[in-house]
Amino acid sequence: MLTLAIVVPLVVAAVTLAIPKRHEHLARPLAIVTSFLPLVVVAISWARFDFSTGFQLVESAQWIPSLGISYTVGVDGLSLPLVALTALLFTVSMVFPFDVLGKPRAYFATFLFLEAISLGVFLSLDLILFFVFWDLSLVGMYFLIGIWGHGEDAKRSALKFFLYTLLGSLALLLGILGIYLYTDPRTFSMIEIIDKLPVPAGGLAATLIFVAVGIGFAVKTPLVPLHTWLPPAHVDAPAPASTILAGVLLKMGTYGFIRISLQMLPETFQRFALPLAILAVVSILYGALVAMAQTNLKRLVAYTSVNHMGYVILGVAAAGAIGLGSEASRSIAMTGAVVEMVAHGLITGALFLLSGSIYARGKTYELDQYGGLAGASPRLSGIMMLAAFASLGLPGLAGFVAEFQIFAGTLGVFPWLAAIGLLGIVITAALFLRMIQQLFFGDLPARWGDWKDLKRAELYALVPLAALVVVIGVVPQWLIRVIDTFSQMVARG
Amino acid sequence: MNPGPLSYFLVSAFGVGAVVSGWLVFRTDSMLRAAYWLMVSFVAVGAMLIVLDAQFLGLILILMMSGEMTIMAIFMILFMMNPAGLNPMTMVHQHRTSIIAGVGSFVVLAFVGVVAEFPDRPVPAGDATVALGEELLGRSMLVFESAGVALLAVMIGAIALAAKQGRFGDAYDGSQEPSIDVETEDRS
Amino acid sequence: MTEAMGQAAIDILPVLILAGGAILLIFYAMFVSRALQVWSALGAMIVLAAAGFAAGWYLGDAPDVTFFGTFAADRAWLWGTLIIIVVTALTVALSVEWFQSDSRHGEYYVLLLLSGLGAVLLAGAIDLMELVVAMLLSSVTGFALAAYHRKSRAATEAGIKYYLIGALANGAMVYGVALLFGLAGGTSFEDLRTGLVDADPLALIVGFAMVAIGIAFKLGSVPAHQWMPDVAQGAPAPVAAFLLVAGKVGALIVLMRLVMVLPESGVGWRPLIAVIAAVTMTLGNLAALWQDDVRRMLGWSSVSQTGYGLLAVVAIGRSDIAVSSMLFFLAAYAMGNMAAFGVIVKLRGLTSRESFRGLATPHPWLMGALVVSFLSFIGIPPLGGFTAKLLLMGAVIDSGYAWLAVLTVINSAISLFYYARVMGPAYFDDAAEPRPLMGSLASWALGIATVAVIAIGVAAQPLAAAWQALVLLTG
Amino acid sequence: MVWLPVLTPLIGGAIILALRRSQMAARVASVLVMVATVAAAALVASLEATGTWSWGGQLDLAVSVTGFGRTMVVLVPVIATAVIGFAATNSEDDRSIVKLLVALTWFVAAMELLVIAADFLTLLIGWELVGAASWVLIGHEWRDPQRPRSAREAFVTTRFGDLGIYVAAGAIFAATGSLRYDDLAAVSPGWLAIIAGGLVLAAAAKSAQVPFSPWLFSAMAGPTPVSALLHSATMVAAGAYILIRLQPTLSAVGWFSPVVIGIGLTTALAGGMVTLAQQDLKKALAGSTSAQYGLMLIAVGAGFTAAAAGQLTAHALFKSLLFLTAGVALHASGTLDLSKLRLGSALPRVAVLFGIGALALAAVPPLGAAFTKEAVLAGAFHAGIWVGLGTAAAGLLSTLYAARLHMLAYGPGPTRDVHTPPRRGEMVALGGLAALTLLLGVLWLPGGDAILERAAEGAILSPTRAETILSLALVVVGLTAVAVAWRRGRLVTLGMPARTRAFIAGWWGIPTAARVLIVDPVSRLGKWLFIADRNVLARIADSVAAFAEYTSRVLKRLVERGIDGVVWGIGGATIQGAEMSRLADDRGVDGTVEGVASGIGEAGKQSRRTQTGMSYHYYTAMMIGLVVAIAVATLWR
Amino acid sequence: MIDILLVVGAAIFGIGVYGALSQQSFVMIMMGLELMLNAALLVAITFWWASTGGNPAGQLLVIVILAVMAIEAAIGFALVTAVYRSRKADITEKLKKLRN
Repeated sequence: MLTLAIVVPLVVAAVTLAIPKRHEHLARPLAIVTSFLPLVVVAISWARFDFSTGFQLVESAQWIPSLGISYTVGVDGLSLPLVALTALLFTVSMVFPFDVLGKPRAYFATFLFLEAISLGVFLSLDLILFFVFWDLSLVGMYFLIGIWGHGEDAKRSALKFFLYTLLGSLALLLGILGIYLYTDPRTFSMIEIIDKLPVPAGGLAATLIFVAVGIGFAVKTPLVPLHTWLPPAHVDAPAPASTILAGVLLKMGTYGFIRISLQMLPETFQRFALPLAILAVVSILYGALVAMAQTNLKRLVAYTSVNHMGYVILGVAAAGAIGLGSEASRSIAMTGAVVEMVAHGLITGALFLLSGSIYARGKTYELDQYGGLAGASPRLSGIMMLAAFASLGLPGLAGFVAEFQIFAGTLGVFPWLAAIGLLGIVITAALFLRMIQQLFFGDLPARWGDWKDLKRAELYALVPLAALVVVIGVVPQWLIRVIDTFSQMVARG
Repeated sequence: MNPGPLSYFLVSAFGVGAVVSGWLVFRTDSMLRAAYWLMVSFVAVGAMLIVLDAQFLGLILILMMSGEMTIMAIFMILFMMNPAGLNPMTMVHQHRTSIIAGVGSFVVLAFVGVVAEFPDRPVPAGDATVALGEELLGRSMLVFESAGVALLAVMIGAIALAAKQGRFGDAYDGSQEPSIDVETEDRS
Repeated sequence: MTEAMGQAAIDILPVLILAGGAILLIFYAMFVSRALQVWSALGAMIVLAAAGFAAGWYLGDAPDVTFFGTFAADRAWLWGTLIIIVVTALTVALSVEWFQSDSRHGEYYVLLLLSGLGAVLLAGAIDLMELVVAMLLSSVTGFALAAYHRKSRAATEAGIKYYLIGALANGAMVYGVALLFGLAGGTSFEDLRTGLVDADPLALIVGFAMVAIGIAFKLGSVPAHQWMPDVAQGAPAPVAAFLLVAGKVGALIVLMRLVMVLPESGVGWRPLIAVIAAVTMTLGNLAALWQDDVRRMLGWSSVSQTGYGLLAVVAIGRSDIAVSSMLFFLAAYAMGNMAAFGVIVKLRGLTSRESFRGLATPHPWLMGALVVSFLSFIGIPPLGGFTAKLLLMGAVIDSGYAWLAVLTVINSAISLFYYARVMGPAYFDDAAEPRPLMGSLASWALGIATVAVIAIGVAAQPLAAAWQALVLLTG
Repeated sequence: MVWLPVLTPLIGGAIILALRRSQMAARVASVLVMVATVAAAALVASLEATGTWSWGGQLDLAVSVTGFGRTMVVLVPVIATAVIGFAATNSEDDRSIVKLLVALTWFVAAMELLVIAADFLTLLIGWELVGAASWVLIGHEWRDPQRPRSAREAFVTTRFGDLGIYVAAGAIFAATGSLRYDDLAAVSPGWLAIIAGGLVLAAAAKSAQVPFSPWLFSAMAGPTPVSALLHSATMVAAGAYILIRLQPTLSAVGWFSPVVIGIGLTTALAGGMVTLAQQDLKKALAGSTSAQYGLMLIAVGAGFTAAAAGQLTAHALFKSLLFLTAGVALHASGTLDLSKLRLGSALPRVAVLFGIGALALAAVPPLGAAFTKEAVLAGAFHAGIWVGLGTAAAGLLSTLYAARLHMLAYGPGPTRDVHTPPRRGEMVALGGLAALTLLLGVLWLPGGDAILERAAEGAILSPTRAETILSLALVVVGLTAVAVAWRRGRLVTLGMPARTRAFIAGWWGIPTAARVLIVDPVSRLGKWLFIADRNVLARIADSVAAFAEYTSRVLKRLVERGIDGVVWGIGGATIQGAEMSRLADDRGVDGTVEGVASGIGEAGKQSRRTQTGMSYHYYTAMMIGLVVAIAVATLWR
Repeated sequence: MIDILLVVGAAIFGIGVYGALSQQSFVMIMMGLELMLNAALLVAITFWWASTGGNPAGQLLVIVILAVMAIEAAIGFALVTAVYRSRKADITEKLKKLRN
C-alpha cells in the first residue's frame, strides 16, 4: 500500500508528460487528483497504526540482493507524521494557483515526481533506496527552481542549491558506505542496522562515519554555517517550490539526523550530542538574528527556517544524549523535535505560499514597499498573522506544542544551552511582529489601491494548512501519541 | 657463456656506432640525411644482434630498415614541403627541455642497466632460429596471429587515410562531418 | 600441439568471429558498388551479433586460461568483450548516417571491428607480447578512425595528435616490456608472478612505470590523457564515442591483471595507481570546467571518469568488490558515453555550448537522454553511474584508501558544475528553434544506451549477481 | 465543567464575531457573555473543580480552581464585565468595535486559563496568550503606525519574561517528569531555585516591576478599556497572582523572599515617584500600577500572601475605575495632559467616582484598599524594619500621587464644557466599579482578616497599633502636602526642574537604557551577522568555487600550453627582471619605466607564444609523468 | 657485456626521446620514435641473450617490436599525408585547432 503512494505519482508524472499539447490544461486537475492518493494512504496507515511496535506496514522486495540492497518501505512513529506532512504539502502546493510559464505538463510532472521522491525518502527502510530518493529530490528541485524560479539569479541559485546539497549528499553516501562495510552479511537494510548497530562504537571509523553523514544532513537541514545555499534558493524559487523546499526537503536533513546519525550510531551520537546541540543553538540565534535584519520577506522567512531547524536539532541532540538528563526529558525532546518538523512544515509552507500571493500581487518581496494591507486584504492578513504567530511559538498553535516540548526536554539535558536557545523565541517574536507591522499596519501606499484579497483557489491551499496549525496547537493528542511510540524507544537508549 | 674479447670489441664498436649515428639523425641539416643516419643506426644494432647469436633477427632488421628508410626518403621527396628533403634545415622546439628529457631518460635507464641485478641465465648453445620458429607456431601463436591482424588493419587504415583516389573517384569526396545546418546546405 | 591449438582457437571463438568477419567484410567493401557500401554496416552488425552470441554462450562455462598461458578467456573477459561488442554495435548504428556522405565507408566498419577486436584481445591478454600487439591493433585502428574525415582539419589533427601520443607511449611501453622480460625471464604473466618475486626493485619499478605509461595511454589516464579531449572534439562523433570507451575496457582489465602479478613489496603500484587516479580525476574535472565545446568537455570528463575507474585497480586484491565495481564502472560509463555522444550525433555533431540553449523545449527526448547520461556521470542514483561509483568507493574504502573516496566525492560535486553548464541553459533558457536531426538509427542507438544507463542502476541485480564472485585470471 | 470560565468567553467571542454585521447585537452579546462568564466562574469557584486535558505523550493540561484562584476566577470577569460594558457603550458607530470586543473577550478567556492553570504548561499557555491578546488590544488602532510599534514593544518585553516560565516548566519537568504545581514539593532544591528564578523573572516582567516597568507605558497606546482591563485584574495581575499561588513552595528557596521584596520595594518607590512626576494621566496611572504591584510583591516576599491577594483585589477594582474615568476625561477633553484637565466642575459626578478610586489608591480608611495596604505594611515590618519603613514611604508616595492626580484631573477647574459627556452605560459601569470599591470596606469589619485568609489560603498579619498610627499619619501628611502644593499652584511641576521631572517620569531612563543596551545592539548584531552571512559565509562557499575556478583556468592553460610553458614563463620573467635591472642601471628611472613597458609587452608575446596547445607539450607532460610515477612507486611502497 | 649493451640501449632511447620532443617535423618526430623502438629491440635481445636462458619469447619480442615499428611507421606516414593534404602542414606548430 505504501508503495502505491510512491509508484502512482511517478506513473502519473509520466502520463502527464504524455498528455497531448492541446489537452495540456488537464495536467493540473490530473496532478491534484493524484496527489490525494498519498493522503488516503497516509490516512489508512494512521488508522492502522500499531502503537506497540516500531517499523510497520513494511513492504519489501529484492532489488540487488547481491549487494544487500532491497526495496523496503515502511513507517514508524517518526516517519508517519513526516509522510503525512509531505503528502499534504504537495497537494496544497499543487492546488495553489501558480503561473507555470506555459509549461503545465512539465511543471506538474516535476511536482508529482518530486512528491513520489519525497515520500520515498521518508518511507524507505533501505539506505540505498533512501539515498536514491534523497539525491533525486535534489534533481527535481534543481529543475523546479531553475525553470520556474523568478529572476536572472534563479539559475545561479538552482545551481548553488544543487552543488551544495550534492556535496552534502555525497558525504552522506560515504558515511552510508562506511556503515555498509561494517555489516555482516553486507546489507543496507535500515531495520537490520538499527537492530544490530554494526559499527563498533568509539572507534575512529565510527567518528568518521558520523562526521560524514553529519555533514550531509547538516547541509540539508541546514545548520549554520552550512546554510548559505538556502536563502538564495528560497528567494528565487517559485512559491510552491519554496513551500516544498522548506516544508519537505529540509525535513529530510533532520530526519536523517534522527534515523541514521542517532539510530544507527547511538554511542557516537551521544559523544557528539553536546557539539551538535551547540551548533543547534548557534543556528537558532543566528537564524533569528539574521532574519531580523532582513528587508526581504522571503529571505526573512528563509532565515527563520534556519532558526526553526535549530530547534529541531537541539531537541534531537538532547534526545540522543543518553546518560544526560532523565529518560522523560529526552523522550519529550524527541517528540518536540518531530512535532516541530511537522509544525514548521505547515507553518513555513503557509508563509511561503502567502509570500507567493503577495509577490503575485506586488512583484516584490521588499517589506518597505508594503504597508496597511490589513485593510485591503483581511483574509490574507489574517492567515499570515496566524502563521507568523504560530511560527513565533504562540500557544494554541502548532509551533508552541513543538517548541515547548523541545525546551522542556532540553532543559533537563543541556540546561544552559536550552536557556540560551530560549532567547531565540524572543527574537523571532520581535522580527515577526515587525514583519506584520510593516506589511499590514499603517497606511496603505497609494499604488496598492487595487490590492486584491486572497482568491478562492489560494484559500483552498491555505485554509487546510492554517486549520491544521490550529488543530495541532489545541488538540495534538493524535499526533503526539504516534510520535511518542518512537520517542520513548529512542530515549531509552 | 663467456663472450670473447672479439665480441666485446664488436659490440662496443657497433654500440658506439649506433649511438653516434642515432645522434647524427638530429644533427644533420637535411631530412634525407637524417633518414640515412637512422638507417645506419639500425644497421649497427642489427650487427649487434648478429654478434649476440641472433643472426636471423639481425638480418631481418637490417633488411627491413634499409627498405623502410628508402621508403621514408622517397616519401619525403614526394610529399613534404621541404623539396626533396635535401635543403638544409633545423626545425626544433623546446630544445632545452628535450635535452633534459633525453639525457634524463638515458641516465635513468643506464643507471637501471648498470646498477640493477638481472638474472644471469645466458642463452644455451643451439639454433636459436629453430627455437624461434617453434615459439612462433606454438606457444605464441596468438601473438603472431594478432600481429598479423594488426598488419592487415594498418594496411586498410593507411590506404583509407592516404589514398587520394579510390574506386569511386576522389577519396576526399564527402569525407567530413555532416552539415549541422541542413537547410543552409539545401539552399546553397 | 595442433589439437591443443584447435581447442584454443575454439576457446576464443568471439575473437575468431570478429577477425574472420572483418576479413570477409573487407572483401565485401572492396568489391561492391558505392551504393552497396552502406550494407557493410549490416555486415558489421551481423559479425558483432555472432561474436556477442558466442561470448554469451561461453559465459556459462568459461574456457579460462588458454593459448598456452597467453590468453585468459575467463568470465571477466567475456563480460568485457560483451561491453566492447555492444559499444561497437551502437557505434555502427550511430555511424550509418553520419558516414553516408563519405565516398568510401565500407572500410570504416572493418576498422571499427578490428579496433573492437584489439580491445577484446587487450582485455584477455596475460602475456606482455600479447599486450603489446593488442595495444597496437587497438591503437593503430584508432588513429585511422579518428582521422577518418580526411577532409576535416579537426579530424586529421585529432588523428595525428592521437598517433603521436600513442607512439611515444608504445615506445616507452615496449622498452618497459623488455625490462620486465629480462627481470622475469619470460613474458607471460605467470612468468612475471614467479620471476619477479626477488627481482631488482629499481628495474622493476622503471619497467612497470614504462609499461604503465602505455596502458595509461589506452586508458586515457594521466600522464598520457591528452588525446581524449582532442579526439572527442575532432574525431567523427561516433568514432569519438567509440574510442573513449572501447580502449578503456580492455586497458582497465589488463591493468588489473598486470598489477595482480606484481610483488607489492617490490613496486608500490597501489599507491602509484592511487595517485594517478587522484590526479586524473581532478585534472579531468578541472579542465572540463570551462570548456565551451561540449564534445571537448565530454573528452575531459572522460579523463576524470578514467580516474574513477582506476579506483577499482587500487582495490584489487584487497576488496572483494573490486572486479565487480570495475565492470559496473565500465558498463555504466560506456553506456553513458554512448548516450551522450548519441545525442550529439543525433544533433548532427552540434557541439558549441551556446547552441544547446533552450533545446529542451523543441527536443525534450534528446535533452532527457543527455541529462540521464550526465546525471549518471555525476553519480546520481538510481542510474548506472551511481551504482558504479557506489561500488568503486566501497572498494577503496574497504582497501584503506578512504581519502580516494573523499576525493571522488569532491570531484563528483565539481563535475556537476560543468554538466549543469550544459543542462541548465538547455532547460532554463527560452525555447530554441528545432534543430535538424539525424535519422532513426541514431535514435535507436542512443535510446538503447540511455535505457541501459538506467537499467544498470535500476535493474542491477542480474549483473551484480553475475559479477559478484568474478576473479581475474593471470595464468 | 472546570473549563467553563475559559470556554464561555472563548465561544462567546466567536459568537460576537459571528454577530459582527449587527453592531448592536454584538455589543449586547459581549456584555451578556461576560455576565455568563461571571456566573460560570462563580459556579466553578464554589465547586473547587479540577480537570485535565491530555495532549498525549507526557503532556497533560491540568486545571484546578483552588486557593486564591477561587477569588481571582471571579474577579477577572467581574471587572471585565464593567470594562466591556463601558467599551460596548462608549464608542459610536465604529466598525472596529466588534474586533475590540472580541479581543477583550478572548483576552479574558486567556486570563481565566492562566488563573485556573494547575501546571506549568497550562500556565504558560495562558500566560503567552494573555501577552498575545495584549498585542492585539494595544495595537487595536493599527492604521496609526506608532501603535503597533508600542504593542510590539509591550509584547516582546513581556515575552522575555515568559522565558522564565519556559525555564520553570523545563526545570520541573527535568526534576520530576511532571509539570504539575502539586509536584513542586518533590523538586530538589537546586531545580527549585531555577524554577523560582524563572517564575520571579516572569512575574516581574508581567507585573511591570523594575526593570520591565516601562512596557506599561507602551501599553497605553491601546484604547482606554484595554488599559483598564490590562492594569487591573488581568495581565499585570498574572505576575503577582502566580507568586501568591506558588509562594508556599517557592519560599523554601533561600533568596526568594529577599529578592521578591527587593524587587517589590524598588518598584514601589521608583514607580511611586514616576507617578508623582508624570504629566500624562494614563501614564501616571500606569506608573502607579507598577508601584502597587510592588507593594503586593513585598507582601508575597514577606510571606503574607493573603495581604497581597487582598491588595490585588482592591487594586483591581479601583484601578479599573480610575482608568475608565481617565478614559472619560480623554473623551471629554481630548487630552490627558494633567496640566490641562481639571474637569471637576464640568463632570462633577465622574469626579466623585474618580475621587473614590483616588481615595482607595491613597489608602484612606475605611476603604478596603486601606485595610489591605495596612496588612501589607504590617507584613513588611515583619520582614524587617527597613522594609517596613520603605513600604511606609511607598505608601506615602501613593497618597501623594493619588491626591495629586485627583486634584489635577478632576479637581475644580476652569473647564466648563466638554466634547463628549459620558454615556449612561458608561456611568453604570463606573458606578458599579465604585460600588465594589466601597463595598470592599467590609474588610474593616471584624473578621476581615479571616475572610482574606480564607479567600487567599494564605497568611495575613494584623498591623500593630504603632503601624496603624504611622500609616494614618502618613496619609494625613500626604494629603496635607498635596493640599499645600495645590494652594501654591505647584502641583503640576512639584517644584522640580523640568528635565529631572521628565527623567523620573520617563521611568528613570530605563527605556533609553534598554534601547541603548539591548534593542539597538541586538538589531545591530543582526545586521552585522547578515552582512557577515552574505559577505563572509556565503563567500566562503563562493570562494572555494572561485579557487577551483582559478585552478582550473590555470590548469586549462597549463595543459594546453604544456608544463613547459610554466618553466618558460618563470625563466622569461627572470630574464626580464635581470634585463630590467640592467636597463635601470644604464638609463635611470626613465629606463626603468621603459623596461617595465617592454617587459610587459614581451611577457604578453611570450605567453601568446607558449599558449599554443601543441602536441610536443603533451610529450613533455608524459615524460614528467613518467618520472613522477617512478618516484611515487619508489618512495611509497 | 650486458652493461655495455644496456647503456647503449639507454643512450639510443635517450636520443630518441630527445628527437621526439625536440623536432618540429612529424617525420623527424617519427624518427625519434623509431629510435626508441630500436633501443627496446636491443634491450630485448640483450636479455634474451644474457638473462632468460634463451627463452625464445625474447626473439619473438624482437619480432613484435619490428612489427610495431613497421606498423607505426606506416600509419604515421598515412596520417602525415592526410594532415598535409588537409592542412598543408607538416609540423606540430601548425596543428592547434584542438585546444581549450
